Amino acid sequence: MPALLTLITHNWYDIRDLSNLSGKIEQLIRDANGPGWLVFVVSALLGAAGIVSFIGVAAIINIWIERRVVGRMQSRLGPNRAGPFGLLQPVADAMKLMQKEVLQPKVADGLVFSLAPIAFTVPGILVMAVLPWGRNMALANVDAGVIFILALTSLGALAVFAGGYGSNNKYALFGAMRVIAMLVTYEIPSVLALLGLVLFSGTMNLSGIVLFQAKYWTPLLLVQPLPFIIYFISSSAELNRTPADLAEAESEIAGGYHVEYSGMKFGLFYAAELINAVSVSAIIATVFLGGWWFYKLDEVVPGWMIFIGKIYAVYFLFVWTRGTLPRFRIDQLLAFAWKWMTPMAFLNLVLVAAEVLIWNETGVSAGLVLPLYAVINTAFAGALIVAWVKVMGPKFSRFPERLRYYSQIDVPSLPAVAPRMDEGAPGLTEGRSA
Amino acid sequence: MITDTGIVVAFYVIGITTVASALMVAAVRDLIHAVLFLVLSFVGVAGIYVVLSADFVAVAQILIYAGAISVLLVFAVMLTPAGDRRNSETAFRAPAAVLAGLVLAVTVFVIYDTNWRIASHGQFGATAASLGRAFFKPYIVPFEVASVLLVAAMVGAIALTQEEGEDGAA
Amino acid sequence: MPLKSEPVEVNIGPQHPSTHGVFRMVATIDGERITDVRMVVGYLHRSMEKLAEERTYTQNIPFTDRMDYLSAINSNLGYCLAVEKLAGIEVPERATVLRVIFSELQRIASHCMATGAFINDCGAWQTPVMYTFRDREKVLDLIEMTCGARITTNYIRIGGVAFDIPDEFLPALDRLVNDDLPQRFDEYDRLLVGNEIILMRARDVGVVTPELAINASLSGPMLRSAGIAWDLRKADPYCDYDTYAFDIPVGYNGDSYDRMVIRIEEMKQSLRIIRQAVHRLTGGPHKTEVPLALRPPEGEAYARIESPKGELGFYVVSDGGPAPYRWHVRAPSLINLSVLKEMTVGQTIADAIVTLGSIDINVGEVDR
Amino acid sequence: MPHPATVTLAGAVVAERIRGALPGAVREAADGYTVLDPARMYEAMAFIRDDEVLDGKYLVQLCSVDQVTRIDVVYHIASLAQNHIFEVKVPADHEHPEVASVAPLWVGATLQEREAYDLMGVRFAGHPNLTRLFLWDQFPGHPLRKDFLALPGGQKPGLSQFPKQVPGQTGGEFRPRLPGSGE
Repeated sequence: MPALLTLITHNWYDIRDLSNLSGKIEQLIRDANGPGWLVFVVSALLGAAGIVSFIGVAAIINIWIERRVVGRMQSRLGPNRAGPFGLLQPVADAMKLMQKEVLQPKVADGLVFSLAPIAFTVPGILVMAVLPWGRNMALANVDAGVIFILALTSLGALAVFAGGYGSNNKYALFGAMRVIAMLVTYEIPSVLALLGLVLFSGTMNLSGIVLFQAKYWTPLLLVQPLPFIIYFISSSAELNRTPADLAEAESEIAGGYHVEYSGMKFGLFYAAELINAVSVSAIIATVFLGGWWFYKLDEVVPGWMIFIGKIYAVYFLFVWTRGTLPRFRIDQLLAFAWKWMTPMAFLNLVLVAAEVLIWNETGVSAGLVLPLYAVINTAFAGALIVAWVKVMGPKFSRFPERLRYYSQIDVPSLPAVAPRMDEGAPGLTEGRSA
Repeated sequence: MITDTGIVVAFYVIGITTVASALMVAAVRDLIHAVLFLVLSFVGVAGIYVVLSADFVAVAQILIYAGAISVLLVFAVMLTPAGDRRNSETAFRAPAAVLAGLVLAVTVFVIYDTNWRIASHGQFGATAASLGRAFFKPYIVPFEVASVLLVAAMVGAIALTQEEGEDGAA
Repeated sequence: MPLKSEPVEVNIGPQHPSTHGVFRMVATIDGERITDVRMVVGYLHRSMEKLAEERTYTQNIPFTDRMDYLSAINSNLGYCLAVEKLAGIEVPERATVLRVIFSELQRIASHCMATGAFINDCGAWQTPVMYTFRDREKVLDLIEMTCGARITTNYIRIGGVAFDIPDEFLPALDRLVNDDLPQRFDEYDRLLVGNEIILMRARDVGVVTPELAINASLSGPMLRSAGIAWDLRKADPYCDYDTYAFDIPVGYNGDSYDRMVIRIEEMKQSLRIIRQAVHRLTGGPHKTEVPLALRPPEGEAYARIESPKGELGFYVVSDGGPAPYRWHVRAPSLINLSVLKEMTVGQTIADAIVTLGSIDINVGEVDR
Repeated sequence: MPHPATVTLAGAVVAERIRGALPGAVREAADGYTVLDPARMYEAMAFIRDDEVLDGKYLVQLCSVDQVTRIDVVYHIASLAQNHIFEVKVPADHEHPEVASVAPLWVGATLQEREAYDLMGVRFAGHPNLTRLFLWDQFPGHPLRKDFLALPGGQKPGLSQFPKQVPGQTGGEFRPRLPGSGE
């Protein structure tokens, strides 16, 4: 039986590694001595087709997953009418959005208004190109992979701002300015968190990171828990998901930057949010949970299936926080980033650098070092969080003193306050406009 | 010369879009449009880096210019009063164009005049590692001076915008 | 160099997801901070007080359902008490106990709605609203079982209650009150009261000082959150509330968080009252016979009750005719809004929405 | 400890207390309420609020009643500390009702006075922002007044089957008052 397991065949029908398939096709083109650039273009197109199809299906499935899971959290069923278990509900939503009329306010800035949703979707999809789906199944094996991801997530901020500014509406402008402030603030902690990992695994190439985790048999999440927490929170802020969905806070600014959008433009914005969520959970799955590798399993089960499983495991975390947590206020959110996340990320970077230095200088075997580092880092993360809550956390107690109970009425005799009469009675300055 | 047709085609396509969007930055009426065209030109420059197989520099360009500096420009535009957010008509349009033409002529002449040393056929190698070693081996001093300068600039910015009487924890 | 920024006027409402009805708040803001608030009401004004002058005393009862449509039975009770005080009508013992049971049930339903909507304004993506509405549905089922309607019940009549309770009411009430709702309210304690983010969002937001609370004649949870133990069921007992043992929860610093916690505690106290009331249900008629065209003697009467929103008072003037000469309602939601500016100026837009949610206004009652 | 149940002070008690401080302020003291002289009404209200015995710090409610010959502005004032409540009336002219505003004394009065102005037309001198609360500014007339949409003989349209006093009176049709003629 083990012989079968390690049977890595490179013939084209072995779907455990789709690169065999594309390799075969390239071979066919070379045999028919096609031009060099044609091979390059064909393999790129094949990879792109694979990714875009996954993105398309994932965007639809995610809508369904989110609505069902949050529904279950709210003790209700979630969509179950359209199709079996409500599976066709997202399709119905998409079709409904498609045939809705796309309104554009007259005062809106046409060019910017229509460009924004497109510009917001592109980074989400591009990020997937760099991620390794299998042992040699990465569409673009870019060496500066991690920085490539960070650069693209920062582009999203501008697209959302363009959408908000373009629709020339007070609420949208609110949402746009909040998005800009939030994304710029949360980019620093996420860069530093990923930098810690890059330092530890030595390469910025994502396939390299996955191979590092495969070589040492440990997902980096266990070795470095603090960057996981930091990256998860800052990416949920960059994705505008609760608890940081300030950009389209329904209860406050009624939809934020996509308040003026309707029809398929709004549909694209909504799908782009889901695509970004998928790509961010894919990044977390690759970097922290070890992409397509899962101990011995990836020889039997195709690597990219494990990878998709991990993507949806992380995606469940996002849905979970969205279903349960209320929203931060903008200044609390930014203060949290500057006062806690960024310093923690710097401290973590210093610690990781020291660990890597020790590991390289002494040359101790990984079997001893990695569990040791895992324990140190977890203790370090716990200590930092507890210290911050004690020192910097909000000053009121977690459970404020319980209410007082009176069996009889008891009203202290208080002086009558003189209402502010200078600018008119409080509450009502001018008369009702016509 | 790089004969691989794909790269040459890519270079010209990206080059033309970059130059076109740079021109549009000056020509377009609305400031926000100008900022967006500027971002397009930043991304175009990053594309040219990719064509030259300098992958780390390309990605750094997107991260720094298209990601951060454009946001800086957006804040600047937002803080200008809404009144003068349009590239208003100025009397200097004609002389400015002439000056730009002259500068263009000089640069084009210089490009054609010097004979560039053709580097070996660059392969899509790992430039990040070599860049890192360069920063910390031969160019360590300018790197440290740059970092000191940046810190000074940041502290200056905070001090400048500090409202009088507003304590740190505003 | 101070940055010059011109103030922007933002309309919150009348179409806004969290203004609890057609209520418009025009806020002048500088950045995120609110510098001035102007309130615009009247979108739901149906001039009930004019209509009431043209209908007999019994025909006016359905108006009270549609004023505070979230606690219809309490409004009915207030009006009927005023008329009974004016006409000197005695209410049988069984009717009084039924009135207490149903007004407390309606209080739980109204507070469920208020708590859920408040947390929803804090940004929790509809999850707590679903929990509180699930419990509110259970209470409304009980009300529907007796009154025939869930919201516009029209249950309490002058001189007693409209219908006697069906046989399956008491076992259902016993199941609801003793083993279903208590766990739900403990669940609220764990889910909402200790929630970190709600603490940060609602603590010290929309603060009312005790002096201002009394001067602005606030009432209900607004008054009790400012630290003043004043509950009409204890202060001015009607339907012999003084014979029931229950407590008044009182807050400390009058902010939105205290108001939310007070509402949850009040729901628990209502359960206590209902348990005691069920044991007092005696036989006998459920209402006295009142002529359809009741003509109370000349004079006026002001009766007030503790509705979930605050002190709901009815001032009825009679000139001996079949219709009230003047019919005025003291709407707690409208009067609680008189401190809206004190509570919101200086804080951000997000806080204004949270404050408005914590006041728990009902626009049907504000506009009448 | 305040009284277990709210005590309704008799009109005489309140009147006697006010006369002690301001002799001319009280016009009449009925059993359920006290009528104040509209001219000296403001200092009487200020006295009521700041007096220790009356301790009227809590304005329960304020409304206006159209008594055909005059318009009464009715105040229910209470003291939470001593748990008692009493009623004070201020008569005003029917055609042009004008009463001093108590908004400077109680913040709670601002909205209720605006409502009284909006629906009954009572002008409150000294109110910081006396504008209509519910209706839009161009609304002709004040709906709660008895002469609004009135019919001959004061018969109200809705109650034709219950005649008020005059048995022979039959119900009439609506005659809404044209804008501009009512004010």
